[in-house]
Formats: sequence, C-alpha cells, structure tokens
Amino acid sequence: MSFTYIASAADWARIAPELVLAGVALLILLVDLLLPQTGAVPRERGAANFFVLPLLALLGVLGALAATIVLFVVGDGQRAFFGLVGSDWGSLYAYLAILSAAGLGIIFSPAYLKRLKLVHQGEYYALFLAATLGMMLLAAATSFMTLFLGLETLSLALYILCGFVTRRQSSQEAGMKYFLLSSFASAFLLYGVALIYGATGTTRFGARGTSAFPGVLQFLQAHPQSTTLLLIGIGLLTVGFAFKVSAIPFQMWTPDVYEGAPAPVTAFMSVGTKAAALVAFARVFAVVLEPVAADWQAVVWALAVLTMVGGNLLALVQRNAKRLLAYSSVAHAGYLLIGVVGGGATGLAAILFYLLCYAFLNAGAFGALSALERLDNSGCDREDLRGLWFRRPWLAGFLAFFLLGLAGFPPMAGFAAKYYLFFAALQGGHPELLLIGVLTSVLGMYYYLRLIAAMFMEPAREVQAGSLEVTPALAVAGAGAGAGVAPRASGPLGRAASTRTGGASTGAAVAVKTAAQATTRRAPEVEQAPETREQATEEGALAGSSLSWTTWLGLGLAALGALALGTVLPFWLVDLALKAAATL
Amino acid sequence: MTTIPVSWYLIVSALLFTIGTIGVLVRRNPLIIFMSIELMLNAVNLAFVTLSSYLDSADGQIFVFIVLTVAAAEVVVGLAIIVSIFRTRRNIDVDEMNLLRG
Amino acid sequence: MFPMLSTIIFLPLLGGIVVLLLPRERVNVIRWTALGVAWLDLLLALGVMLAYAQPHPTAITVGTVPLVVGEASPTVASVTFLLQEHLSWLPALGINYSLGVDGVSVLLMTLTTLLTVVCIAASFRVEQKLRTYLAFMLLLESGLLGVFLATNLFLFYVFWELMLIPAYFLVGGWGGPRRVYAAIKFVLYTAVGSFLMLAGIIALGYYYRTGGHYTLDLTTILNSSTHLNSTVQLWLFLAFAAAFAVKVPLVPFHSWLPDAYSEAPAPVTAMLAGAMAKAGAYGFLRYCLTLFPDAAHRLAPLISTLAVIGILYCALMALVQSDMKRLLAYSSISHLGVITLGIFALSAQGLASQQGIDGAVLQMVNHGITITALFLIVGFLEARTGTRRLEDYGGMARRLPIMASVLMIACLSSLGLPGLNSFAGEFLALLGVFRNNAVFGVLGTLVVVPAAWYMIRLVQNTMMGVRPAGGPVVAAERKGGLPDLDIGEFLVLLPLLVLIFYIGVHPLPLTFFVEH
Amino acid sequence: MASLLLWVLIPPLLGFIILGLLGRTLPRSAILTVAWGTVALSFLFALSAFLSLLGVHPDSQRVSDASVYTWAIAGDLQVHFGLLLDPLSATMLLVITGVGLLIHIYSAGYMADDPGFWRFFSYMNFFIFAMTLLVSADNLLFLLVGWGLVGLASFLLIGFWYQRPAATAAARKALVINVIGDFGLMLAIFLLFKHLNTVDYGYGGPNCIPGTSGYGVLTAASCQQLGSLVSLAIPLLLFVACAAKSAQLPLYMWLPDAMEGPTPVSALIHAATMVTAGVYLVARTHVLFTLSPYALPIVGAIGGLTALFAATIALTQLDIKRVLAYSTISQLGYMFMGESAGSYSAGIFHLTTHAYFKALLFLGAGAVIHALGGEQDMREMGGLRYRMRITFWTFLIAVLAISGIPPFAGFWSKDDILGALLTQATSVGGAVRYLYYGLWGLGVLTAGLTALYMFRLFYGIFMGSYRGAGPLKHGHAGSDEEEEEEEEEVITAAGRRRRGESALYEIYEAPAVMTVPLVILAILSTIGGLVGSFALFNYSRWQPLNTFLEPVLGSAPEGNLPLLWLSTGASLIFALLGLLIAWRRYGQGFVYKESRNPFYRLAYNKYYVDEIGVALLINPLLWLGRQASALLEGGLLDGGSRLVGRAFSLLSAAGRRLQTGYVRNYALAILIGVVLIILYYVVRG
Repeated sequence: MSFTYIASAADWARIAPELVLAGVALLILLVDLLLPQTGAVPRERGAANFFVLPLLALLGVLGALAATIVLFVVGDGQRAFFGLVGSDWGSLYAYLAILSAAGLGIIFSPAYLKRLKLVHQGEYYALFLAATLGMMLLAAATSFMTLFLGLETLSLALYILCGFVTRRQSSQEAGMKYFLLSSFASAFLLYGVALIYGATGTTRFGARGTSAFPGVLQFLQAHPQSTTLLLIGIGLLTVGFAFKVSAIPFQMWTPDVYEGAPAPVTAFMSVGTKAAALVAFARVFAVVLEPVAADWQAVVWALAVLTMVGGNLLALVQRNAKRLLAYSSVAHAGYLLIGVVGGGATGLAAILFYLLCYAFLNAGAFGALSALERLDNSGCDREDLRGLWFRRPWLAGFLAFFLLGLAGFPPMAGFAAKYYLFFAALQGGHPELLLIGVLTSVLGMYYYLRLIAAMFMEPAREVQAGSLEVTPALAVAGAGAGAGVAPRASGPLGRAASTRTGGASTGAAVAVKTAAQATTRRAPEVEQAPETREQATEEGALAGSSLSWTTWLGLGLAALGALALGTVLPFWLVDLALKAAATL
Repeated sequence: MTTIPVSWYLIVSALLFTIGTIGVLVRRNPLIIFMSIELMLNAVNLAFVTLSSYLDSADGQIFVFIVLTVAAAEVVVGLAIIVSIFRTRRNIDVDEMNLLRG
Repeated sequence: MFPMLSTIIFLPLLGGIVVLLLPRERVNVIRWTALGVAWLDLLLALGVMLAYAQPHPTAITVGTVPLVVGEASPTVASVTFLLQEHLSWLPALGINYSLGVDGVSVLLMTLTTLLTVVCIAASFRVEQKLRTYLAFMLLLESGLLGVFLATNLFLFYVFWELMLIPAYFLVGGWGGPRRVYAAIKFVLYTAVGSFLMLAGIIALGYYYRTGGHYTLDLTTILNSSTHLNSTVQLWLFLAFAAAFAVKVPLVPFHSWLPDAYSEAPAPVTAMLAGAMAKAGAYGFLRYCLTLFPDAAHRLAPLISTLAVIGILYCALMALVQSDMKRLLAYSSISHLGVITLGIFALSAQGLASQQGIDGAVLQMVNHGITITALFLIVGFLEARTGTRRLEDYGGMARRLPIMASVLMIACLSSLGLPGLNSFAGEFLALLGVFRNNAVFGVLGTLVVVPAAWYMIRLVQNTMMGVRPAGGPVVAAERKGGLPDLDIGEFLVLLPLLVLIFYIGVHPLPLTFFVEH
Repeated sequence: MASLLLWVLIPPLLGFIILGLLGRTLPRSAILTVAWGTVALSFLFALSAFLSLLGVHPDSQRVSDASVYTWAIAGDLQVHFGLLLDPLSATMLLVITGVGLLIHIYSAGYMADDPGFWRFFSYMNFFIFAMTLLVSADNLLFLLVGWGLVGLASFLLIGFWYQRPAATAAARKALVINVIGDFGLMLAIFLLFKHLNTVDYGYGGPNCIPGTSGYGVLTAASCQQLGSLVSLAIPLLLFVACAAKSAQLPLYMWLPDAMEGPTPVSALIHAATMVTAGVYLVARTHVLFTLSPYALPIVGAIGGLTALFAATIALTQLDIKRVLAYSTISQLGYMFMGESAGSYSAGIFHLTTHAYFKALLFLGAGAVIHALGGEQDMREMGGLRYRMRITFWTFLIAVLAISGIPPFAGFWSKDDILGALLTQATSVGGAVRYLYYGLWGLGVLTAGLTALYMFRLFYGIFMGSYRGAGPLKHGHAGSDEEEEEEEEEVITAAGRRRRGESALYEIYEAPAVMTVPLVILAILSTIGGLVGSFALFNYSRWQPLNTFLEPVLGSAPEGNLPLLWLSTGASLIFALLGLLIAWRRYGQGFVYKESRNPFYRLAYNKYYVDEIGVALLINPLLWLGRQASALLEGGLLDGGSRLVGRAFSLLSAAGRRLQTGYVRNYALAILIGVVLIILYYVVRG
C-alpha cells in the first residue's frame, strides 16, 4: 500500500461550484458574527438577518451556478481526484436543478423566517449551503466514498434545518425522525457498499469508455456473473437510495418530515435531495451496475410501480397541503424511477430533464405554502386553503399554477418532463410502465384538482359550531335568505355568474368580502397559550396581500422557470440532457 | 498461528449489524437507538477493514476513516436534536413523538 | 410569411392577460376589451376563411388518405393544409410547433371564434371575479383553436389539455351549487381519456421512427411509408378513441356531461357544448380515421354501436329530464352521436363516406350554433326566475314573446326541422351512414322522433300551456323581474339565429370547405 | 317556365316574414292586405303557370324544371333547389292557393276578435309557402323540406291558442307523429339515393344515365334491378310518410286532436291541403309504387280499412269538428284506395273535389261555431237553418257532395275511385283480386256510412229545434289571460242561461267576409266534379283532368261500361240508404241518447286507440326513461363513478393508517423492505 497525493489545479477547477459554495458557507458564518445584532434595530427585524445573509447565500448559489455554467462551456468533463468526483455534464445538469432549488429556497426564506421570528440565520444559511454542497457532491460522486460523504453532508445539514423551528414541536419531531431513519438507512447503504467493495475490490465507479480510473464498472464488465455478495450489496444499496428518493416502502419519513420542516426548507430539500439521490441512483445502477442490469431491474421496477401507485393513492385523502405535496413527491419519485428502469441515454436524460422541471414546480408550490404556514405548523390544511382565491388571489393563482404543473398539465414544465420520461419508458422497452404511469397520473390529477377546488371553488370555511364568532358571511347570507333569495345564497359564487343584477348577487358579493375578512381575522384555534399572542401578530402579517417582495420574487421566478421549461427551453435543454446523460 | 478465515469476520460483522438493527427497532430511547445505529456503522467498518485486508486494497481503510468521521458528526447533530427536544418536552421517548402522522 | 394561425391562437391568450391586468373597478372597460379581443379574433378567422375559399395554387398536398368514396369508384383524397407554420421544438422526439388549416379546421376555427364572441357577450352580467372569468374564457378559446389548428400530435395534446384548465375553473368557479363535484368529475373523466391518448401519442411517435428520427407531425406521418401493423393500430386507435369518446362523449363515458353542463354558468356551458365537444369529434375525424385506417375499419362497428346507443338512449333521457339544462345536455349527447356515426360511416372496404364526413362536420358547426343558442336562452330564463325546472314554468310566451320565438327557432333547429341548419347536417351524415350500413342508418335516423318530442316538450312546458299558479316564476314576475329579451341579449343571439336560417337554406359553402 | 313557380313561393314567404316581424305593430287592415295580397298573388302566379302549361303542345312536353340554386354538394350527392312545373304540381298549386285564398278571406272574419290576429295570418302564410314548396319541389329533399315545414305550420296552428293545454298537447302529438312520417320519408330518400345516386325526381322518359338532364329517381327506377326487398321497402317507407301526413292507420291519431286549432286551420290544413300531401306523394312517386307487386295492394288495404274505421267513429261523435275530422280521415282512405287501383288521377280528382267540399264543410261548421261563440257540441245546436240561411244551404250542398249524390262533385270523384277498384279487381289475377273486391265492397259500404254520418251532422246542426243556450260569451279566442279568469264565471253562470227557442234569436249569420267564401266553395262543390271523367256515359273525350294529368300519372286502366254502372249503382244505393237512415233517425232533429251498445261505446270512444297507445307505448317508454335515468344514470354511472372514487379513498385511508407516526414502525417498514429485497436476491441468486 502506498499513497501518493497529487491534486492538480485542474482537479480543483473541476469542483469549482462546490468550492464556491463551501467558501460562501464559511463566509456567512463569519459575516453573521460581524453583523450588528443588538442596538436600535432588533434582530428580528433588522436588515442584517433578513437582507444581508440571504443575499450572501443567494450570491453563493449564483456563484456556484455561474461556475457550473462556465464548466459546461469550458470544462473538460474529466473526473477529479483520481476518479472520485465527476465534472461531467450529467453532474453539472444535476447541479442546475439542485442550485435552482437552493436558490428558490433561499429566496423564500427571509419572509418566512421573519414571520416566525427565527433569528439564528447565520447557521440557517450556512447549513443551507452545506446541504446544497452535499447534494452536489452526491450527484457528482463517482466513487462510493464521495457518494457516502455527499449523502451524509446533505443529511447532517438537513437534520438541523428540519428541526430549525425550535419552538415548534413538529419541527423538532421532523428533525428527529429524519435523523434516526436516515442514519438507519445510511447504515444499510454503507453495508451494501462494503459488500460491493468486497465483491469487486474497489469503491470507484469507473467511467464508461475509458479505463483511466478503473472501478466497479470495469470489474463487472470483465466479470458479468454476479455473486451473492454483490447481489446482497446491490440490494442494500437499493435500500439506501430508495430511502433518499423516498420510494415505497421506504417513504414513510417523507410526509412527516416535509410537514414538520419549515416550508422553505421543504421546498429545497424535497427537490434537492431527490435530485441528488436520483442522479446518484441512476449513475450507480443504470451506468455502473449496468452490466448486471438483469439482476436489479426487477427490484427497481417493483419499487417504481409501488411508488407510483402508492404515492398517488396515499395522497388522495390528504387534507394537509404540505403532506399532500410530500406524497405527491413520493409519486414523482416513482415516475423518476421509470427512467432508472428504462435506462439508456434517453432514460437518464429524461431523469435529468424531469428533475430540472420538478425543481421549479415543487419549490414553487412549497414556496407558496411557506407564505401560508403558521408558527404552529397550521395554515396548510385544506380547510385553511378554502376560499384562498378570494382572500389572496395571486397567491392562490401561483399555487394553482404549480399544482397544475405538477399534475402534468401543459404548458407547464411538468408535462414536457413527464412526456419525455414516459417516452423513455417506451424506448427502454417498458410499455407497461408507460401505462401505469399514465393511469396513476389520473389519480394524481384528482388530489391536485381537489386542492385547487378548495382554493377556488369553495367558500372560506364556516366557523364550527361552538365558536364565539358568527361570521358576517353567515349573517349576510341569512339576511339574504330572509329577503327571499335563499337559493342564491348557497355560496359566495352561487349563481351570481349567470344571474342578472339583483339584490341577491350584491348580497352574495358582500358575503364574499366579509367572509374573506372573517377568515383572515379569525381568532386562532385553541392552542398552546404562549403562542397565541405571537400568532395574533403573525396573523397580521398573513393578512391581506402583505407578502414580502422576496416571496413574490421567488414565486415569479419559479413560475417563469416552470413555464419556460415547458414551452421555450426544451428545445435545447432536452438535447443538452441527452448529451449530459451520455456522460454520466 | 492460524489465520481466521475472512468469512468469520464478515459473519461477526453481519451479526453486529443485525444486533444494531434490532436495537433500533426495539428501543424507545433515541440515545440508545442512536447507539444501535453506531453499532451498525461499526459493523460496516469491521467489514471494510476485513475486506480491505483481504483484497489488499486501501479503499476500505480510507472508507473506515470517513465513516468514523461522519459518525462523529452525526453524534454531534443527533445529540443536539435530542437536547433540543428534551428542552421543550422534558421527554425524549420516540414513541411519544407522533404529532406528525397519517 | 406572417404567422396568421399563431396570431389567431395566441391573440385571445394575450387578450386574457391584458384583461387580467386591467383595473378591477373599470368593469365596462374589462368587458369590452375581452369582447373586442374576441371580435378581432373572429375577424381574423373570417379572413383566413375567405383566403381559404380562394383558389390556392400554392397549396402543397401533404399527404393522401384513403378516405373518400363515391359509391362506385373509391378515390383517394388528399389532405392539404394551408397557412402552415413550422418551428422546430423538440426535434429529437419529433415534436414541432406546426400549425395548418384544412377545410374542416377552418370551419371549426371560425365556429370557435364566433361562439367565443357570443358567449363573452352573453357573460356581460357576470360580476363575480369578472377579469378572471373573461381571461379563462379567452384562454379556453386559445386552447380550442390550438386543438383545431395543430398539425403536430404533441402540440395538439398540449392544447387539448390546455383547454381543460380554463374549463375546469369556469365550471367549478362560477357554477351552481354542485359545481365542485361537477368540475372534478368532468376533469377526471376527461383526464383518464386524455392520458390514455397521451400514451398513444408517445407510442405513435415511437412507432413512426425512421432511423432514430421520431416524428409526430401529421404531415410527415401521412406521407410516411411506414405502415403500422393492425395490432398496433388497434391499440393506438383505442388509446386515442378513449380521449375522444370521453370528450364527445359516447355512451357510456358521458356521465360527467350532464353534471358539468347543468352546473356551469350558461355561457360556459354553451362554450363546452358548442365548441369543446367538437374537439372530440374533430379528433375522431382527424386522427382516429386518418392515422389508423385499418383499426378504424375494424372498430367502426363498435364505435357506431356506441353512437347509436347514445343517440337513442340519451334521447330517452332527455325526454324524462325536468331540469332544462340536463335536458339540453342529454340532447347534446344524442346529437353528437349522429356526428360520430357520420364520421364512422365506413364502407365495407373501410373507406369513409364523403356524405358522412360532410354531414358530420356540418353538424359540428350546426350543433355548435344551435346548442349555444339553446343554452344561452335557458341561461337568460334562469337568470330571470332562478329556476331551471320545467315544472316551474308554463305559458311564458305571453310575457316573453320574443324569447319564446327565439327558443322555438332554436328548438326547431335542434330537432332537425327540414330547412333549418341541423337538418342539412343530419341528413347528410345519416345519408352517409345509411349508404354504408343500413342498420345504423335506420337506428340513427330514428332519433328525429324523440328529438322532436323532447324539444317540443321544452318549448311547450316553458312557453306554452297554463301559467303556474305559484312558485319561483310567479314570484319573479310579481317583482317585475320577468322582462322579455332585451336588445343586448337579442343581439347576442342574433348571429346564431341568422346562421340557423342561412345554413339551413344554403349549406353549400360549408360542404365546399369540407371537401376542399 | 318553371321559374314562374318561384313567384308562387315568394309572396307567402314574404308575407310570413313581414307579418312575423312586424305584425304586432301593424293595424288589422295592413295585416289583411299583406296576408290576402300575398296569397292572391301566389294564386295568380299559380294560375298563370297552369295556363302556360295548357298552352304547351303536345301534352308530353308539359313539363319544365328550373334549378334555382345549388343547396349542397357532398361527394356524389348534388342537391339543387329546383322547381318542377308539370300538370300534377300545377293542379295541386291551383287547389292550394285557391282554397288557401278563400280560407284566408274567411279567416279575417273568423279570427276578427283574436289578439293573435297577426300571428295567425303569418302562420297561415307560412303554411301556404310550405305547402307550395312541397308540391313544386323537383327533388325529394326539398319535398322533405316542404314536408317538414307544413308539419311545423300545422303544429303552430294547432297550438295557436297556446295557453290551452289541450291545444298544446294536440300540437305536440301532431308534430311527433308527423316526424315519424318524416323519418319514413328520410329513409326512403336514403334508400333511393343508395341505389340510384340521386334525389331528383327526374323528368322526361326513362333515363338510366346518371348526370344527364332528366335523370332522377322516377325516371331511373326501372333501370336497375333493386331486388324485391328494396323495391318493396321504398314504397312502404314512402307510405309511412304518407300515412303520417294523411292520417292513415295507424298514424291517424293526431288529426282528430288537431281540431283544437282554429277552424279555418282545420279547413285549410287538416282537410283541404296538407293532409292530402300523402295522396300527392303517392301520385308523384307512383313509379316507385309499381316496382313491387305488393306495394299498391298494401296501400289500398290500409286506405280501405282507414276509410271504414274512421267512418264508424264519425258515426258516433258529438263534436261537429271531430265528425268532420274523422270524415276527412275516411275520405283520405278513399283517395289511397283509388291510387292503389292504379288510377292515380282518380285519387287526385277526389283530392280536388274533397278540397272543395271538405273546406266548405269546415268553414260552414266554423261559421256555426263562430255564431255560437265557440260551441262545438252537436247537442247544443239544432234549428239553425232559420238563423243562418247561407250557411245552411252551402252546408247542404257540401253534405250532398261528400255523400256522393249526383251531380255534386263528390259523386264523380268517388265514382271514379270505386270504378277503378272494380276494374282493377276484375283485371288482375291471383289472390290480389279478392283484395280489390274487398276494397270495393269497403268503399261502397263506407259511402253509405258517409251519407249516414254526414246527414246526422247536418240534421243535428240545422234541423229540428234549437237545444242550446245561445252563444257562449267568450268564444274561441281564449288566449287572453284576463279572459281566462272570467271564463270561470261564465261556466258558473251557465245554469242560469236561457235555453231553447228564445235563445236562438241571439244567433246571427256570419258576416259577408265569411259567407262569400262559403258560396264560392259551394259553387265549386257543385260543379267541380265536371272536370272528371265522363267514362260512365261512354263519353271518353270528356275527361279533362285525367287527360291533363296523364303525362305525369299515366293512363288509368280502362274499365268496361257495365262494370262501372254496377259500381255506381251500388254506391248510390248505399248512399241513399245512409241518407234514409239518417232521415229516419235524425230528421226531426238530433236527440242524443246514451247508448249501451258495446259497439257504439267502442266507436264513440274511438276504439280506445289513444288510451291503448298511451298505456302500451308512451307510458312504458317514459317509465323506462325515468327508471333508466334513476338507475342507469344516477345509480350505475354516477354511482359507479362515486363508488370508484370511494374505493380509492378507502384504499388511501387504509394506507394512511400504516403511517402511524412512530419512528420504530417506520424503521420496521424499512427493515421489511430490506428483508424482501434481500430475500429476492437470495432466492434469485
């Protein structure tokens, strides 16, 4: 055994995006210390926390993005550090998705943190960037070692971020659950790695078409007969990945964690983790283990089908929007697994493209929810969302836009992505996956539309019996009924659409307005006493359209991205994904 | 001195791993659960070292270092979370943590 | 060349965005802007129609379809798209942005723009969320126009789904008490069909590949020498037919329709029934028949049987409805059955009947005109009294003579009175059917009897007979809320009435378009 | 020349449009100017067309076809809107516009008090347009258009008093049954087009070359062997249309109910013109009816049965308009019998004379009803001869005419038909001849019955002493709602009204505007038969109508003289017998007795056909519809959709139950996944 350490400047250049992120993360910690945290402007409101740090973090992400693009153009696509980390287009493409999600998550953060009065922001953004870094590392890993490193980096950062709202029990619980289960799953993954190492004698992946840094791929190409050791290793590896991409039956943590975690974090992690883990999954299975594909395909196929069906099915009766989106992300993981099963350049390209589209849609949807979530983690139930359109039309519009995109309606990105993925399934010789995917999409359509229906088509919720408040809406409706227009007072929309002007429709109009006010002024439910006062002020911040401009910016960017990806950009993005996939 | 066959090491490692797994499943204190997870990681380490030696390859040993480091980091984060929970709840039983479900 | 078709498609979309950005209080500005956009689009469409009617030497025949048959001598018809626009989009997958018109789509395009004008004008009383409503109406128009003008299957599907979104919101947002149920049911039914079609489209693109090049362009596919084997055709046909059968709808896939039609506000229902249902029939004609001729031949009896069952069964349903909108909804299914039957009037050799196609397309236009008028009138009536139940009405002709006359004309048109528009279409379509399959022809023609019955029932139970002693109608009347059609409402209906007469007397221009 | 016909069509159409759009605002005089003027113009043009046709020699050249515009071209189908002027259409046009004009004039008096005056005349003009279109079209498609439009006109006019439930129900019934006829006609057209590739009638001699001028279904029918099924199906489908329009069994039910319309409508549409469209169609397409040996006998059998069937009902009815309605049905049956004997001109001849005397009968009845303020029940009449002398005399002429008493019009035409039947019976061989004998017998019997019920009616109205209580104050014009409310008062006050002779003096003869048409029609009913054949007197040169129609309808089979005299004698004897019985029973005035005779009850209740139809056809259909609506639509489809949704929800809820929130359960799930995967690999590897 001899160790020689040679790291050229080119190697460092190949991981420039990661370096930028790491640097900025450290910088943020430093700046956080230097920023004035006391004095006339309290921490909870100062520009220091809510402008400088996020801006810095965003600049870091943008810098990494710039580095990624530079690498796309001028990079040599070679592996760095003796084949430990890739800088190929495939990794870079995954960076795009991860960094987009990170950027959006950061943009959604300040408003959210300000509303929840979370002041420890240096850590928050530093961890955010660290998690991003971990994801990128995971996506770019070309050795089981870097893979594990990336996985743990992102996980460790996310454990903390999930539990970041320390005053919220559900947040802590989310962090705890994520921590325990993820470590548990990592152990399986690691054991799998060990077994594969035992079977192949290397932890490097090895690259296609070159024998510069031989690895598992080369070994398997030479010995295509799989041993039991290898098979069990692959099985355990599958578990680890399946956990990270939340495939059924390893999905159970997903809804809990997504629900409990702060919404911007969920926005980020739901996309970033999935992107990184899937790219790694795809790389390991569809590229490195490709010679033994016959052995693992059935398992991944079963996972994909289970996940598509189960994810959509479980989401059907969800009434909490965050949980619903969590299950929907499970379902999307199922669709993505189609790409792994289908394999080939098209399958991988489809995964890459899908991830990019999904980044904007999902981050956008969670971002919209971040504007609704309250400190006690309420505010995202379907009941809360009822009649949102009448209270905050633009927010409802954005949320509906993202949900429709996730449901796969053109012209949003979701459709193009899904189309490509299903196409890949057919090309990979799996028409049954195409059919299952298509049919489960119908299930998916139901819950997205149901949520939209709640926002757009149902009146704001009526106050339960026993409540002290009688909403003006009911009062007006009652008065209307007294005036003999009872049939029309059925809902704020009622028949006003086609009825001619009369007492009734004006009555209905008034009802809408007051109902909206009533809901926003609604007294908090009976909760833990200390939070009540805070919540009252929080409600004030939620009321009306006083959304922070940053949230609007985030939503706008996400929507723009989703639309552009669905309509204009696929022209070359798909081509790019195809080329990128070939380099994985 | 006769060499102990590699398979024995691996069997020990598998046993350790299984014990860890069972520990995760049956214990309710997150600290102990976490210790079980550490046990699983160390079982893997044992496997890595054994295989590294068997294959005459450094990869496994390097991997062990990484795993150790990561495990240490995990301990830090895990304990922090546990402490944080303990502060608000005065109770860290994992079976009490089911606000989020369904 | 100026991208005329793109302009026509996207003008309403842009108009919708403009409408959304107008200040909320300027209600009249909002309304007139939307109407103006719709008008402009109609004028553009008419321009294209006129241009199409000119002899066009530059036309390039882009494909041949074994479609048309004279009784004695089968001839092969060519499909010619004019005003083609072509932009590469995802060439790797055969996806392009390509548009074009032929005679069928030029008619349906004009119909759509016309109906949008009418329905937007009829929506002037909407107050709730007016901007969004109008924006969705215009978006719906865009989607529909895209469906009719796209010549790439992917693009077609994009528009196909795109029109579903505004329809969903319009039904669910401005509908009656059961609107949510109706809207979701509508979309889910449609979604099952369209997702299957999506699978079909993907597969089609996959099968039509030459040396790694995929194609979804209709023109390329029709010119392609690739001939799908009959099993593949069969499955693909079924996948496509699933979408169209739900949209048209064919019995038994129609359960969404009475709910959606009766819950949606009248102008929206008019758009759904008048224009959107045609998208399904258009799909059958444009895609199922031309892309999969062998499968169409094999499955024509099945589709025709469903159509015939739908025709008669829904006529029976219409006969026993007491809700006017549901009555019209069932009548609509019944009439669309005739259209489907006409499209699938294949001869023993599997060649389509020119009369059947002509009649079907004519009937698409006619039904669009007539059902729109009917739904709007019922909407006006409901707006005055707040009820749609036939039992609540009676003897209204005395109070509402003009409305009674207009309703009468529309009903007569709907029941296929010779000399009015629907007759021309039904006659030709059924003639085509009868020629190739007497049984379907006879059963399809039988619909005229119940159609007369239920339509007359509609007129008589509302406008004639004894006035009710009490109930919502009398209550409305006491409050003075029962005026006859005002000038605005009449002007909304006027173009439809004119067309009802004109097409009935002189359908030649329409058949000209279909055949050229 | 045929383009002259366009000018027959346009004036009534214009009249309809003007009155329909502006009628509400026009004064009565203007309305009448438009309505009368347009029909008069139409009549004049029809007359000049007729005369111009007369000026053409030789006879076989008396045909002219003018294409006005192309309606549609669809594949090999070309439909032009064209007009055909030939003796048949000229005769029909003359009858339609002539009688139509008279009835328009009459209506001005009859409808004078009605608030829907303008509406009435616009509908009437529309009817004239539709009917002229029907007879002048040169192809089957526009025949169908006219066919449908007259049905619409009939619907509108039956339901003219739209606030009367009975009227609207009758209108609906008429329309639906007529549409059944349209259905038959459409199928016939389809079948013809399928085999002959055209919908034109064609003109000139047989022509088998498609696309040449004159090629059409009538000229090409003999070119192809259509097969026995098709060649029978075509005439039968056509006859379905005829039966619906001309109220033959089993589609006659709408005609008696149609009497809910104003009486001039009954006269014009439901007696003189529209209902004879079926007769016209058979005559027009007689070539097709001869394709199959079974077609004409079937037509004859149905006609004969209808004639007898309706006559028996007419014997028992009390409503004077219903008596006339059943008489119309019966007479139409006669016409079909005549046509079935191959003597189409006899059918057309009876059609024209029937138009005169039946219009006269209806208008006379209308005058009586008008005078009595809407009373239509024979029991409330009697003795009116003293107060309504013109009506009395003209009605008598009409009754004599319809009863077939020489020398009135009906005698000649009826005789023609019966003679033709007997001739046919003796000349054909095979079993069919018994049918024709039977038909002849039916005809003779019906002639007797006709005389019986007509004189019953006549005596009931005019003879004896007055049994009623004076005119009803609020007559037929019951469409004002204010009046509706008052109507109840009248009914409650009815008990106090004076009855009998003294009330008779409140009754007045109709105004001149109504009596003049009566007189004109009476003259026509008297001499109208003279245009028929004088074959009976072996004077074969005097048969102007037959000769005129011959180029279109072909020549009727020549009968021998004794046979014709036998037929005439028999029918005359039966007619006189009927007259005698009527005189014996009702000569002293009509007395209504409740009869328990089951046959009488059966006939009185119209053989319960309506009730049976409702019970066996309509109600089960509606029941089926309602059940299907509830079970299939609501239960199966909607419920099914909900059930599927519910099933998925349950599955989903069950899945959610697994999501317990306990970390250790989650870990267990992971472990299970691990075990499964490992097991798979172990088993596999």
